[in-house]
Amino acid sequence: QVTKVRVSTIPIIDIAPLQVAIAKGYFTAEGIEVDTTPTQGGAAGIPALAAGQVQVVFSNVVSIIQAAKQGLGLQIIAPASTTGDAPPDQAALIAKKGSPFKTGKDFEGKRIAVNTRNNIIWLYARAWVRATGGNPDAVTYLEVPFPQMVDAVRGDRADAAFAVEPFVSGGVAADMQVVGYPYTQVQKRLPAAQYAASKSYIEQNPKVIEGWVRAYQKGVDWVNLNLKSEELLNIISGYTRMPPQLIAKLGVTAYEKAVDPAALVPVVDQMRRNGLLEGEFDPKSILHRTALKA
Amino acid sequence: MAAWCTRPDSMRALPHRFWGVLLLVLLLVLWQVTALCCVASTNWPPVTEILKAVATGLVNGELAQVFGSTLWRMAAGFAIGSAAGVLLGIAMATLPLADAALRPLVELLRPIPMPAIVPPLILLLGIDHAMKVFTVSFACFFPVLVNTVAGVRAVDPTALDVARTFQVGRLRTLTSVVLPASLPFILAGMRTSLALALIVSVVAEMIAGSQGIGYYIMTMQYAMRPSDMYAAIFLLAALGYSLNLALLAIEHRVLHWWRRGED
Amino acid sequence: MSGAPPARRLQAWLGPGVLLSLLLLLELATRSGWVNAVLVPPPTVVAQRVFTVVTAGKLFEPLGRTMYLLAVAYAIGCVLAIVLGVLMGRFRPVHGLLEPLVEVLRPLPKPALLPPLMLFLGLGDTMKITAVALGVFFPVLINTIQGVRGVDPVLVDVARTFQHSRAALLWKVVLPSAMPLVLAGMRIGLGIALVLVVIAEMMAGTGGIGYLIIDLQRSFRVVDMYAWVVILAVLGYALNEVFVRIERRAIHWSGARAG
Amino acid sequence: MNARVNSPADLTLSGIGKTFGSGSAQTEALAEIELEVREGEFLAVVGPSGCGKSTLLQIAAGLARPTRGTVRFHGEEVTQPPPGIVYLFQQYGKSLFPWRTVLDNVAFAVEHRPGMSRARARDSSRTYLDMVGLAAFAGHFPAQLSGGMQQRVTIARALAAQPRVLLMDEPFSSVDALTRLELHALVQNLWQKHGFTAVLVTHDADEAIFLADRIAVLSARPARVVRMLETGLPRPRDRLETPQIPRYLDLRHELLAMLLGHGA
Amino acid sequence: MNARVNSPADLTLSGIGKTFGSGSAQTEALAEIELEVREGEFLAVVGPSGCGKSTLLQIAAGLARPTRGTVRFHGEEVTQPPPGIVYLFQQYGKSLFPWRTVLDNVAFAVEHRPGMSRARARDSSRTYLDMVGLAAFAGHFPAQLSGGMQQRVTIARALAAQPRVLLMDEPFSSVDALTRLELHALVQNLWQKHGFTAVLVTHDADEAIFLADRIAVLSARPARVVRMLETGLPRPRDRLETPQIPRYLDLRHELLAMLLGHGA
Ligand SMILES: Nc1ncnc2c1ncn2[C@@H]1O[C@H](COP(=O)(O)OP(=O)(O)OP(=O)(O)O)[C@@H](O)[C@H]1O
Ligand SMILES: Nc1ncnc2c1ncn2[C@@H]1O[C@H](COP(=O)(O)OP(=O)(O)OP(=O)(O)O)[C@@H](O)[C@H]1O
Ligand SMILES: [Mg+2]
Ligand SMILES: [Mg+2]
Repeated sequence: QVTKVRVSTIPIIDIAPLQVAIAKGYFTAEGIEVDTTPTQGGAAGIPALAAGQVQVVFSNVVSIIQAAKQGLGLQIIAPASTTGDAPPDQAALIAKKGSPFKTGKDFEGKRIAVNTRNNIIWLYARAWVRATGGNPDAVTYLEVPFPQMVDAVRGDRADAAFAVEPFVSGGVAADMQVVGYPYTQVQKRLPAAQYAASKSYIEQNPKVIEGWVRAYQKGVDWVNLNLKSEELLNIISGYTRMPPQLIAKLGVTAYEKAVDPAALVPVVDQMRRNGLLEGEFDPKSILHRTALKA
Repeated sequence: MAAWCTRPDSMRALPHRFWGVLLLVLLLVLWQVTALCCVASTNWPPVTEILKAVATGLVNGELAQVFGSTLWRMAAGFAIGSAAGVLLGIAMATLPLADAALRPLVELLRPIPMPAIVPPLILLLGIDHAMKVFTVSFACFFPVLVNTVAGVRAVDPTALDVARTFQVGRLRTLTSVVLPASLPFILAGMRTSLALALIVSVVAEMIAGSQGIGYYIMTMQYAMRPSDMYAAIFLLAALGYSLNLALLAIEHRVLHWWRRGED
Repeated sequence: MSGAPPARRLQAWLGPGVLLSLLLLLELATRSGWVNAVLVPPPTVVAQRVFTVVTAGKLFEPLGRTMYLLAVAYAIGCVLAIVLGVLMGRFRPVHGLLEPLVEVLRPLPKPALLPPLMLFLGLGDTMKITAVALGVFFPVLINTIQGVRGVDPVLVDVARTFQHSRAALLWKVVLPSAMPLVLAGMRIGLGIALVLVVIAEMMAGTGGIGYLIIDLQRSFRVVDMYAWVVILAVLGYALNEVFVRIERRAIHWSGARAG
Repeated sequence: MNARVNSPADLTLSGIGKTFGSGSAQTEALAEIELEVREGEFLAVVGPSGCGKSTLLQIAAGLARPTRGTVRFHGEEVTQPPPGIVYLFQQYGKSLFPWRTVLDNVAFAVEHRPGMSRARARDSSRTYLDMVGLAAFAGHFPAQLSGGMQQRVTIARALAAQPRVLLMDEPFSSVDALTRLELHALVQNLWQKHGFTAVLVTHDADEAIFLADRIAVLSARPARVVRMLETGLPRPRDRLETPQIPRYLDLRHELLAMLLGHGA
Repeated sequence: MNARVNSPADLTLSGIGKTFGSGSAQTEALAEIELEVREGEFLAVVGPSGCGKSTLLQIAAGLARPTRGTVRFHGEEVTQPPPGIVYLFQQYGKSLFPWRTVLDNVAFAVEHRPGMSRARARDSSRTYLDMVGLAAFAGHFPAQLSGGMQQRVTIARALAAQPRVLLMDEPFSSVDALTRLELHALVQNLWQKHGFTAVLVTHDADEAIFLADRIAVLSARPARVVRMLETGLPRPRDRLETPQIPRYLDLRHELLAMLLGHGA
């Protein structure tokens, strides 16, 4: 019999393996019917998970750790997106062409646009400033939605922006330049986002979760083998609504099948350093075994 | 004095909306020109591009589907919220106890913006239709409630005494005297609510879900397709405008007997 | 029925009573685990947190910011709406000129206007104030137009027969007669303004109650978040009460107000 | 005519008192009213402004309760509007339903009665509209009629209920002077034809004398019945001729002197 | 008295016509009105409902423009409300400013005049309030007064402007019959004392005869002046005695016969 699993997602390139697994019928093969429901980020997705309205949520790592710390009882079951060993990333710090900014030191007294404060983009913007010799507290962080970031920099309302694709490429194609790639420059193979489920659901349905992760991993394999294929571009275009040519230009990078527990440690460190986390926290406690299997 | 009592005949010759529509067109031309020459931003596409996007969206049926899905939800929320507003409004206006019991609750709930209570909403109603329909009804509820209370209270006691002197029962008095007499107020409240219903359905779709105008606007923005985003906004404006006209027309027909100027 | 004191006392306590019993019910539901206490904390816990926030003096900074934005945007929105409303209500050509624009902009969700607003006004207070003022503008405008239209022609003729100038007519006759409706619009506008200020702070926040609420929500600090939602509700309630009192004094002569 | 004046009491008000408010904000409107309305007569009640005439009439109609005393209608105590008594309001503008056509306004008087179909209610309403000369306006809305025509609709509506007693509270005060004269003639004719009991509250001495068999004069607040005049003018009365009869002029002089209140 | 009736023309309406609307929706309200109002006289204008009396008076006041013909006030053409002419509206309820106190409502008539301070405006207003017997109510708001009192406020306000011509459009039709009688006496006294010219539009034959020196009778729409009656009753007139004078009864019979419209 078929088990229904609702997944809260964000319609961005990062969920390509999930969409491929759906399209290719990998979930059906495991007896699972996946139904995705887009939300505006973890703020709506994670409460929905806690309320039992969805069974799996796609979220960035910082939100997952915060939710776990606040007792929402959730665990990572599979990786979603991880940065590479070296730049470029899907997220970059951009400024106007010809601007003098190179390092964090240059941004002291300046303004950097982030999508939301107290979250992953903000966290790594600060980490990058520190890592490149600046004082993160001497920088002003402005909240600007991603689509408006380039306008904000262009209109001198911010000096730089930590933006994501496709806005990075769009900006660079016009009058922006990349200053840095904070994710990778701070931490190689940064586990930026994961899929999580609630502890109680995992306990009651261990088989479903295992099947889900297996199917998802098949999707990862397929994507990694077909990174440049037209079929992949069409699948991504179908849910992001970006034209396939644009996606091709942005490029799809390989996906991981497991989360490296050690990679979570620096994230937790950064959070603690920047006041997002207090007290004891063991990153392993939020990793379900399915996330560890290679 | 002339301008005070009558307007100049040259103006009267043209339908008076002409100049307004002209102004609208001029503003769009200004938009087009600035988009082409001065404002270098992908978020400010030329009007011609937007109109093209409108045309494409309409031809391939996508916009129709997007709008249909929002309209359906909006209509449900509007109907539920208005009905609740009318019923509770009548109760509060006619029963002092109901008024005393509910007023503090109503006044405390009113200022809470919907995005502030997303988590409990999700907990109680999920993230699908139920939640969105509820938020729309919640928003529609207050204007209708307030107006219904005002309308029922404004029913002339003479009208009620007429019913009493002819031995008309309470329920019948409610349906054939109180309700029609407060209809002008109720409809005015519903007109405010209709605009709110549209706004709130779109905002709710922006927060969660994979359907409707709000989701479409968000997705197009994140897909760097601002022309398509503005296409939806243009249609949204047209939709709001025509919904208001439609309700006005209904009001005109139902309330032909109601003349404002009279005390 | 005869207005006996016990009956009236019962009525006075009924509202708070209903409120308290609802809260009690919620308390039981959360304590007993019927309702996920992580998402909806018990009211007593929230009340405690409200108390802490207030006594620790953490209330005033965000409250002040929110109130400042509210006051500025509200004032701008009302003044513009009243001026334009009087012109549109009084002069047909002005009405014809602006009405289509107004009717096209009115039903647009303000969040949908955010991209162009941010593009042209930036991210600071100007943008937020504009967005909020826009929300206040429409209800006040519509009511002002209706109020000005509803001025009894007899009153206008009275001013004319006593040789008053046009300016005096506007100032002494049109504005006061339209006042009950203008104030009603301003009361609706006040409610909208608070909601919009909070939403604006949520969307491009640098402070204020809205930013706090969304930030606490994003980091799942649910108790704190509810503490601020409660503060917000009380603020809205208080603002409305104050406005109603002012309104009652300002138009004590108008018997028409209810609700 | 005189047979009527001596017929038995139809509606009896005994010891009626009414006090509004309580404590220091108390208003005593009616002091101690004794009044017998005889079957089939036309009784006018006149009195200074604000003396409590409307209050008295509403109590008689069962629309308001007295603080003291009782109202009896054919021996039964009146505590709420009893069948058989209909109240005609002064403000026709407020007592007609603007959303109903003229015909449906009249039908309102009977349509809810058991065994009454909508069609039958309308049929009988048409008869009464005809009586007040408005058959041609059945489909109009009240706002489309002049004030005098609207008041005629309320008269038709009251008659449609086939009342045994018709209580009228200044029914002619809001129409213009000429229309008022026409309505006086109309009401006199209908009353003569249908034989109901009529009680008319008015400020207008001419109106009272022209229409009534007996005139009850009330004192200023708190009201008491201070005089009861028998008009004794021949019927049918005529708008041009009757006011020239010496008895009319005498009555008018007497009534006005009392009302314009050079003392009691 | 008779000196007044024969004094030279103060306000002259010649060839006045007024047509509302255009095309098929045209209403001809006034056909061809010739009317001379003499300095200091009391002129009444009566006519059937809707014949155009208000329209005529508004044209005379400069509040409306005629389609044809001219209005002259002391020889000068009237195109907008001229100083010296004041219009008194029928609906006192609508013509008082509910947000002003009674005193400030009266002050509205003069407060804007050059050289008039607020204090002086109020002082003089108090005098006029006193004349209509409302000095004690200066601080009240209109809603707190009875209808008759409100109409007295509008009379005080009109007088405060010290008009040479006072145009009154059914000023007594919305107050109750007794109050109306009191206001008749009040207006008669004020007019005798101040010597302004008075034009009164009314439906009420008794009112016209009691107050006026001359009565202009208008035809049904489109209105023309079909008769001009001189009352010639001695002044001061008394509410109780005057209506018993045979001349009064004759005038009343004649006027009512004309108005109740058994032909022209
Ligand atoms: N509901 C009420 N509460 C308090 N006082 C009232 C109420 N109704 C009437 N009164 C007072 O009782 C008195 C009599 O009122 P009522 O309307 O019966 O007089 P009336 O003779 O009909 O007056 P009018 O001549 O103006 O029609 C008035 O002084 C009035 O102020
Ligand atoms: N602004 C207007 N537009 C069109 N027709 C009008 C207008 N004003 C008045 N009329 C018409 O002109 C005619 C005369 O109106 P007016 O008010 O002068 O009559 P009246 O004699 O004062 O009536 P009443 O006795 O009811 O006071 C009426 O038939 C009326 O319908
Ligand atoms: Mg009364
Ligand atoms: Mg008139």
